[in-house]
Amino acid sequence: MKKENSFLKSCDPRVKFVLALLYAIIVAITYNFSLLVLASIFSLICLLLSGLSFFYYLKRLGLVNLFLVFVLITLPFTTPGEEVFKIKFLSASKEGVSLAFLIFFKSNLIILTTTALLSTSSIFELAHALHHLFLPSKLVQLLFFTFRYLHVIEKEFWRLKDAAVVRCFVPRTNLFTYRTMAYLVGSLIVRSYDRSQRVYEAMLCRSFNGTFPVYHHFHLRKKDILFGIFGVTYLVAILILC
Amino acid sequence: MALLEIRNLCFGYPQHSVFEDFDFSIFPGETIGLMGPNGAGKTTLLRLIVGLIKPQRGEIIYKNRICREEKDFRFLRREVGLVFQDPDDQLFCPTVAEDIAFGPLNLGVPREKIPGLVKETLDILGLSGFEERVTYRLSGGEKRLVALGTVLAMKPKVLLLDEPTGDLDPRNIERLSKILNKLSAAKVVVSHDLSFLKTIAEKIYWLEDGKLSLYYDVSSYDSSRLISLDRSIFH
Amino acid sequence: MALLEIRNLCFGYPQHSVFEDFDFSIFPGETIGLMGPNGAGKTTLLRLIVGLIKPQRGEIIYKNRICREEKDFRFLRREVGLVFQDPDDQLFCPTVAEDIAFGPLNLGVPREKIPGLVKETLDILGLSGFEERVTYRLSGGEKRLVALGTVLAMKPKVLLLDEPTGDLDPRNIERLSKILNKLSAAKVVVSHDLSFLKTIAEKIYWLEDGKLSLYYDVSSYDSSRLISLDRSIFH
Amino acid sequence: MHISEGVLSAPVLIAGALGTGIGTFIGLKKISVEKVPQIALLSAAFFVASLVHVPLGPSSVHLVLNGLVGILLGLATFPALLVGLFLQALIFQFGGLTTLGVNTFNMAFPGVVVYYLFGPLVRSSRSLIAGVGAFLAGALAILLSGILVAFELTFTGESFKAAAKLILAAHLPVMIIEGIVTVLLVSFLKKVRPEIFGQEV
Repeated sequence: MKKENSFLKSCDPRVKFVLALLYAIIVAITYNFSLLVLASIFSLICLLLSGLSFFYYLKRLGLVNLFLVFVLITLPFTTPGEEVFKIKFLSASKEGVSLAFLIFFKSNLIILTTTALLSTSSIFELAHALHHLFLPSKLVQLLFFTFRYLHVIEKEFWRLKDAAVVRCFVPRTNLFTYRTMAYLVGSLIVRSYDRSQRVYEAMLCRSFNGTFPVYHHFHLRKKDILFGIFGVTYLVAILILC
Repeated sequence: MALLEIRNLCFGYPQHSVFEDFDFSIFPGETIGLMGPNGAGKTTLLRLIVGLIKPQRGEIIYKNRICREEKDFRFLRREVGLVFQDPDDQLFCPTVAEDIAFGPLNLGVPREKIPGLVKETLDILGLSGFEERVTYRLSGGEKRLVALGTVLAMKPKVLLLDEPTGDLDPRNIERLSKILNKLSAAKVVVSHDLSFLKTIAEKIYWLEDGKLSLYYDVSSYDSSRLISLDRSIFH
Repeated sequence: MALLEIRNLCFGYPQHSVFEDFDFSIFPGETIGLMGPNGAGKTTLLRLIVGLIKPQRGEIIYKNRICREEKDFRFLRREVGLVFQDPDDQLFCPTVAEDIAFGPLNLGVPREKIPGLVKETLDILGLSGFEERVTYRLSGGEKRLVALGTVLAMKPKVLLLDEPTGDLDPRNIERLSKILNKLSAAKVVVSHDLSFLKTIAEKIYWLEDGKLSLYYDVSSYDSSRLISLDRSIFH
Repeated sequence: MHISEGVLSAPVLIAGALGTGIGTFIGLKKISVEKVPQIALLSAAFFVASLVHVPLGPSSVHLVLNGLVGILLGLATFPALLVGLFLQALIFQFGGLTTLGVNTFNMAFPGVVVYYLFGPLVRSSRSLIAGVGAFLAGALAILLSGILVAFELTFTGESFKAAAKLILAAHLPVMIIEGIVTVLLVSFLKKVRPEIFGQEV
């Protein structure tokens, strides 16, 4: 899925995070079509530098959620303007279609670009980057622990689900199913709660004294700085020009 | 005739294959012990049998019915019960009674028969009166017995047990072995504990590199002798 | 002179008492095995020693210092390390290196010495080169070893291990036993596995009803003989 | 429901980010260092729970449970959900960076509201009162989330009104299911680990 040693994979996650955020903000708030075209050049560069396969991006875009569908199917019919086509008594306006297209374009550009920039780092690296950027350390620790135990808890959930399946459980729309689901989730919550106490005890046993030691440090290299400067300059330039 | 049969089973993960052309059969009422190193695929085998994971190739046949799709395995699971390694994975209901009733309710046992069935199951386990106990707060040994009970209540024809002795102390292991010996169901028991297996199984197999080899046979050997196999781990 | 001593310890839960006037001592370098039925308080004892729970009465004395309050136990925990039963509880950092570095960094080991210390610890465990591995993706056996490593890196004088063999297979148990035998720290090892304990401990005690009794003594008995104790469980 | 990137207008995005920022700031202040693992693990548990699909007729809906998160975590709901949604954005591309503030606010704010409105009821020792409180907490948290989403869309532009109505309507069945599941969950937790309710920050 991921090619080793692409440019973006070896790039400093702090630089990538700042660029991703700046890009997402600029594209999210604009309604200017020419700015989006210029922004897509930036996206294309990121895509090429990421070393991720076309298939990987396709999968990511496939996950575009239900929300966008709601917006896209209603916009052409609710935006007043010149009629382009009609379905029964609903008439779609030219302005509505172009607004729907604009939003679709914006949404996908942001997803592609943030995927290129952020999926080339592990979540732990990104959390480290956030620690070095601006986030309060308690929030970053929260992020670390949540991600670390996400896997443990997810596996726990699948094992519980298997236990129900092995005992011939078949989910249906009835109270028994809802109760079973509630029991499964409840078990998960209780176990997580108890595990959190053991984790804290394990921290105490290793002389935790209230501050989290940081082991890793990032080193900005020349190419990181150059990439950062190029990216920020380009994005600010297109924002000013358009 | 075999009650459950595995034929030409192939299963593997992208990196390595676990089973290649694996065959195995279980006859009514017999008890088979299964040993082998970590990662040899013992748990995987049990999960394949009940269809929690599907093989890449090969057949799992229960009562002459070839099980391929989820609906076939739903039929199989009505009579083939799996007891998980960690009882905490198996028990998710608030009380012991609800946990034991879960399987039978899924099988469509009428609600009015449930209390009697729960009581009967608890009696077999020597846990009479445990109905309203909170499952989560039971001791480790009690949890293991209740986990077994959740499957026993479904009156399985084949019982698959994954490391049932886990962290049990000798007293509880003996108790478990007595309970298992009273059951008429066929059993496949995965365990690292040879002396425990000897108390319940007729045949003990060694699973390694996707191959089964007979390791110990109660019927043809003196019970104090081990088949001498040149195994490096036992130096 | 005892390195760690427990005197007249009393501890219990509202329903039942676990320890009453319990005494125990650990001498430098010795290894003590601890067996007993489920729920006898073996884990509770380890937790009491490091002060995760506080006794109702009695004293825990480490290096002649009576530990009563949290700050006393902080001092004790710098040199008395507990390895938890479930490695997932113990390994809470993203990578192996960070997990092993956590304790030493808290103890104030200078940052530049950390990579060397991590490497040294991994070498002892036979896990050289595991530094950047993500902990949650390790196998069960590797997790157990790394969990041990997180405590070893703090160079403890006393090592407390709770069921370290867990679900390990014979091969990994032997590996663990070799590692433990190389360590100079005093050790208290809770386990159900007598044959494992025999390979590492000089004395094995049986804990039941809040009382310790000598169960097996390597120094005074032939290694193939068990102390004959009239235990109903062994009929 | 997570709002996608590129839909909302700048003022709405900024307001959402500000609201979440303030909520998170207050929430973090209330979390002592020793509570960090607890909040994190509960946050992870709710993340996993939100992947659970519950059948509803021929289709299925996924659990949200922001009412229960609110009841259990109080003001710590903001940081807990912020972290969860951030991870969802990174792992699944649900929501995104610019909408993180708005999406967190839409889920966490109702959580905090039901914490203050129904927390005392849910904590009641009488199971009927606790059950009613749990249902209202679960259902109202979803309704409030839906209203917030609809409001934000309408504020972005008049042409989003139809989408807003559709989305609000989609929240109604979820509301009922969340109410029921929250009742069952609360009764489970009270039976198995009642301490969990005494631990809100």
